[in-house]
Amino acid sequence: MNERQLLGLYEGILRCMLWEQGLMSMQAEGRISGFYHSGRGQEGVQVGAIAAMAPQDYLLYAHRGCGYMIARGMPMEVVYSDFLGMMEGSTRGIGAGIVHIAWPSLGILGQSGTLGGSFTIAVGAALSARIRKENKVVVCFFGDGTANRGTFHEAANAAGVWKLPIVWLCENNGWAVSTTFKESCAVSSIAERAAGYGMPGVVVDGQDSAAVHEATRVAIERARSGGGPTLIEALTCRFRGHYEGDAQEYRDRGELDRQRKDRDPVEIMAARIRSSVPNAEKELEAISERVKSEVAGAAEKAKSGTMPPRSRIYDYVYA
Amino acid sequence: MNERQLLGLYEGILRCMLWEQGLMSMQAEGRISGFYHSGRGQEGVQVGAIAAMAPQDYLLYAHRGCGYMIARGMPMEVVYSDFLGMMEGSTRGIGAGIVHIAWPSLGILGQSGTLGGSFTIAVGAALSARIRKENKVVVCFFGDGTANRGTFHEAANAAGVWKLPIVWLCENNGWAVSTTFKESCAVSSIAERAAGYGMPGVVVDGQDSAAVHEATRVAIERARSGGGPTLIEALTCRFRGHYEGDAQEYRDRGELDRQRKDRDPVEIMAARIRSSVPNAEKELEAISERVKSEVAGAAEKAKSGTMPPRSRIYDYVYA
Amino acid sequence: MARAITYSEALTEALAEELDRDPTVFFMGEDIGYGGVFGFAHGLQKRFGAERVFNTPISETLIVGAGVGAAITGTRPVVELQFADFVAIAMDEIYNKAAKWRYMHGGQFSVPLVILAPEGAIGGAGPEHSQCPEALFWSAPGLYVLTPSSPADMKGLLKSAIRDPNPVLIMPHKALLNTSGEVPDGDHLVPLGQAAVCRAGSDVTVVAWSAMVPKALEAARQLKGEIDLEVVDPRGIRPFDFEAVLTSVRKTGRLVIAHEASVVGGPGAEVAAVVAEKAILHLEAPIRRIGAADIPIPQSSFLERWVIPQVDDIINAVRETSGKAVSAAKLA
Amino acid sequence: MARAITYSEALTEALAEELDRDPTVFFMGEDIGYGGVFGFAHGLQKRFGAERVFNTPISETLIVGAGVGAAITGTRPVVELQFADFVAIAMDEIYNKAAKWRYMHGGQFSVPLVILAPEGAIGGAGPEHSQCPEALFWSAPGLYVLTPSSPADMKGLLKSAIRDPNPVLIMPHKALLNTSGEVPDGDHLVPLGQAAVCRAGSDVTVVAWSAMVPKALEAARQLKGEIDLEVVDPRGIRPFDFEAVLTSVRKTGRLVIAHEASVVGGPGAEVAAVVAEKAILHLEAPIRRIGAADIPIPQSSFLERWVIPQVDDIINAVRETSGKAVSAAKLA
Ligand SMILES: Cc1ncc(C[n+]2csc(CCOP(=O)(O)OP(=O)(O)O)c2C)c(N)n1
Ligand SMILES: Cc1ncc(C[n+]2csc(CCOP(=O)(O)OP(=O)(O)O)c2C)c(N)n1
Ligand SMILES: [Mg+2]
Ligand SMILES: [Mg+2]
Repeated sequence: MNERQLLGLYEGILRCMLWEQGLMSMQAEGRISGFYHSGRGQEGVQVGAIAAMAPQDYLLYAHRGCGYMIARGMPMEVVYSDFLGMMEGSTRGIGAGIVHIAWPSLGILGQSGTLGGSFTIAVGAALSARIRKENKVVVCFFGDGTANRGTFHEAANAAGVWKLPIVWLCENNGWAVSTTFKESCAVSSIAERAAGYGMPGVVVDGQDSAAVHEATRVAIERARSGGGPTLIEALTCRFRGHYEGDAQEYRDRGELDRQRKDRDPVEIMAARIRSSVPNAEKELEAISERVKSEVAGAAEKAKSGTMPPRSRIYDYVYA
Repeated sequence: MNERQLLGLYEGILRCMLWEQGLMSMQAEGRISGFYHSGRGQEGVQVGAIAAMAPQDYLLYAHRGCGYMIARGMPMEVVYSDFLGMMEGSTRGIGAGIVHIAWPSLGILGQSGTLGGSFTIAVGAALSARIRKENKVVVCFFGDGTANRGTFHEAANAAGVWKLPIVWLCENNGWAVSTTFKESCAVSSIAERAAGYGMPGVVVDGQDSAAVHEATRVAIERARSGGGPTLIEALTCRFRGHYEGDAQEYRDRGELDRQRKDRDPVEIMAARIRSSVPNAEKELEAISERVKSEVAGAAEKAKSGTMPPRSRIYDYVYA
Repeated sequence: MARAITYSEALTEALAEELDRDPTVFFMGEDIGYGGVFGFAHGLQKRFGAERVFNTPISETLIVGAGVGAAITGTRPVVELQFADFVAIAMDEIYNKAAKWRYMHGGQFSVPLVILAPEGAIGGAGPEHSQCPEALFWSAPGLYVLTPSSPADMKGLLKSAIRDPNPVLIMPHKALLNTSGEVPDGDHLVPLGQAAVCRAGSDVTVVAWSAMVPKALEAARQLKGEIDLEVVDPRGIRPFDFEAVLTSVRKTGRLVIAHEASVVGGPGAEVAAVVAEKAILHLEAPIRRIGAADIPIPQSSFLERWVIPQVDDIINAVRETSGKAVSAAKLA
Repeated sequence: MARAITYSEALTEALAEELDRDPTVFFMGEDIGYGGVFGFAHGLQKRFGAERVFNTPISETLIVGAGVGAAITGTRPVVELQFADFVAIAMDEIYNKAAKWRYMHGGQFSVPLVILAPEGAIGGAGPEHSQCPEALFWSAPGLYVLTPSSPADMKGLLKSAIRDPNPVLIMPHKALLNTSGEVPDGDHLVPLGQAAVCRAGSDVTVVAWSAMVPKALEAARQLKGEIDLEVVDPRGIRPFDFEAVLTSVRKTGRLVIAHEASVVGGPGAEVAAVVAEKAILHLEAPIRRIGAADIPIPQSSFLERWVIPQVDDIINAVRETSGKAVSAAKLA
């Protein structure tokens, strides 16, 4: 991975982190209704993997923050507007909180609020691309807890037997709300399940965004060239509560502090850049300035949007 | 396996086969409404596995014939009565065709008519035994096609992580109605999936009833002693159509004929007995006579039963 | 011109014509390659290739969920659940994904998905393979639900459904598969949400759908000369053509609703409730609902026939609502 | 004696008392070890041990299906679905297994299973975490369905449900969790299928359940002096206490049905249909049904409040049915 790419990943990660900070300010201001599941700690996975996607590919994201959409290039103010419930959001005011953001022009197909609903939808998107003879790969994100839903089995088996161009990307942060991965999964690694579906299973350090990028690149290439699906398990950390407001008293403080200190994807990427990129400090500084102002601009822009009229609730029930 | 055991398996297999022949006569006589999925060809699996169960264990059977209940020791006339829709059946006239036979005193817990519904019920039965501190093992049969339902994943994972005393017994006959195992499953063996749930996966020749017995015995022992679940895949053959009336035109005649000729569990067991048991011919003859008369007696007895009154439909909706 | 074909043939014709017309239409489900357990796909894989007509594993959440994924990305999938009862297995995919994906994502997608799921009792298929689950989908905004009662409707509704940009659950009745009827030649389409007056009459309105339509028509025949029935077939429940029903009720003043699903919690409740709300002053007698008993469907066909509503039940209800019942035998 | 506790505390108390009373009772679900996302199991794992109060994986078909398996083999499981919307994920297990296992196996098993599934809109939880799915279970013979509206009912119904030999789906309303009320001391049980007259009145019957009960009572307060409301809470839909509703309607002659689920295809349809059938001669005005609009529930709480029925909607409906509406603002 060259310097520009590393800096690009850093910028992406920072963008996700700072965008989220901005969202939390809005939440503190009482502008946001509903729930938010912070992505803090997992930006490296989301940015690294999505950077490996081609423009025409499809994305099914998970609920852990909004790094997915931001990394994919959705206008940041649009994502804010979704949380603000404004007409300028992608859902034109319907979404807010755990939103159903979508952006078809970037292949962002939305999200199932019931976890695991996206697995089978990913299969459908891949089938559809094949039938329409378009060379698209589907990247489907999900949490370790979500991997225990039956839909995973049905979708992974179909993807395997039909050799569909899908990358299954598990963000294993070791937790599903208050339940540990260990107590809910019969094996020590989700990637071990890949063999049961005739696909490669890859474990990667999710805090190393470049490593995630590389693993995803290989999987996407394989998928695109007809080699079928891959299951990538990115080992990562959830820095904050399950949702904003969850004090996560069920977690060991010491371990959490260590994760925050040693496993922050921003710091890890910055350190890597410092050790390999000339002029690192200046570059990092410049990126930070740029992203901060972009994020602030997006927040300002979003806040000046308009709330939907009451009649909005009747729109788009049917086409 | 000693002589008596081999003869016992032979007798069990023959009983299933002849019971089914009797059922088909009743069907030909127009006495049976609804569907029947012949178990012809798979008796060796059913009899071998069930012979390894202890009296207190639980059984969740599959839809492929009635070898399960007969091997477990349900009175044969009761099973006939279920098909005849008579009050003397285990369902007291409600069942018939693809029935919901059950016999709690032998741990026969019934069947889910939606394939794969039994997987999670098996987990519940195992949990229940654990909570009540009873040393029971659950044997759950299912077809290769059924293994693709999401409920399998959810149940297998829970069994694995909770180390439940369950034996998952897949009768892989290579077909799900007209769909081949190969075209619907991403791996070449269901047993390969076991590793993804932290349990041993065992492949066994399902036409060799003694081998099935031995594999099941080991798995049950493991389960009973706290070692958790096992997945056994018994490779077997479906000799007849998916249901009676299915001409199975989708199958290669040559292969089917070869299976019937070379892979009949009755013949295989008889041959084994002939080669290892003294006085084999006489023993086999005696068994055959005995079973024939038992089956005929059961059929006679069943036919003299009574049909339920109309009011029967309102019984047992609630307890 | 028209030809007499079976309901099942009409279904296959509709599929074939739409597969032929639009290369983004495809058909998948269990055993579909071979034609499917009810033969709906007979000959289609051969004609349109295994890329467009193909088998799935026994994975009902996948069948519907993948249908949604394919529908929001530019194809028009038709997917089959082997029995309508299996909607329960894919309920989240139907009720919460297919129906709501468009709305909850702000209108950015349409979901042109057709789910084919044969319903109804046919003698001995039991409590999990015999149900008519329409009632479950009355409360599914975003979804359309159709229940064709004749070969012409089967063909015309299915073709319209495939062309519609919305998800459509279409439930052919298994007991109608071999029934015959005239089907217009050419590109026969039946609009969604438009009731058919199957028989005009003046005394009592019978709203019936699916397999109850022939039974209602038979009741009308048997009552001829005594009570003149108007038989209205809404052709499904979403969208429901209340106007047609109200128009008929305003004329007859008496309403019997007949469906095969159970009366209690059945789809007729909404019809009865709306008619009672909107036409109470026109009603000359209480509305009568005919349907299955509030019990699971026994596996035994010997018992099943006592659960499923029959022609006589309609006749009795009609007589009661007309004040002409002598001593109608009622079930319970 | 009685103490004022919250609905949520009442729920936990019921669980604790039954876990204490009967060693075959156990409680499982996602995050239950820690207390569960709504805290229903708070302190229970510590008190009763991880063998009887424990976490499951995110596997809803397992949660219910294993509940059925445990229930037919001698235990009394209580299982939690984190949101009532998830009934759709486990629909086959609830509708076809829990409800029918006893019947379809000839009465050889009972299924003493309790499924706890918090329902309802609370502002911003969206179309897949806010629904009130009662209507889906009107047609589920074999199942009981309860919707407690007060702490006392929450406790008494849950305790009765755990002791009942039948499967019970009990849906606490999320918006009621922090509401307080008097709960009788001791072994407080509320029988299943018995309605409560929450307020006696003479002019209009309001049948309301779950979170609509406090709203109906508030409407009654606001209308006091003008229209005298009788508020009847059926406490669930299966078994439904039609006698109590009919008795009230025979007295008042006017009926408003208020539930949070959508009107179209909602649980009130069956109530309206039955009352129209059985008490048509007592009705002095058309029955009015109040409920959500026939659309998915928007994620935005700003929009959500326009979908969910409010006190004013009840007031308007009551006025309309009493012929006292001036120009009631109607939603659609
Ligand atoms: C089917 C379903 N079950 C439960 C929930 C509630 N829920 C939301 S997020 C979550 C935990 C998910 O854990 P995981 O998949 O590991 O993702 P993470 O939150 O750790 O990123 C749960 C249980 C849901 N939304 N859908
Ligand atoms: C959930 C569900 N899907 C489909 C069916 C219809 N069906 C009944 S048996 C069967 C084939 C089962 O194949 P397999 O599990 O391999 O068992 P086999 O019939 O080969 O013994 C199918 C598709 C069903 N009953 N339930
Ligand atoms: Mg996680
Ligand atoms: Mg098979």
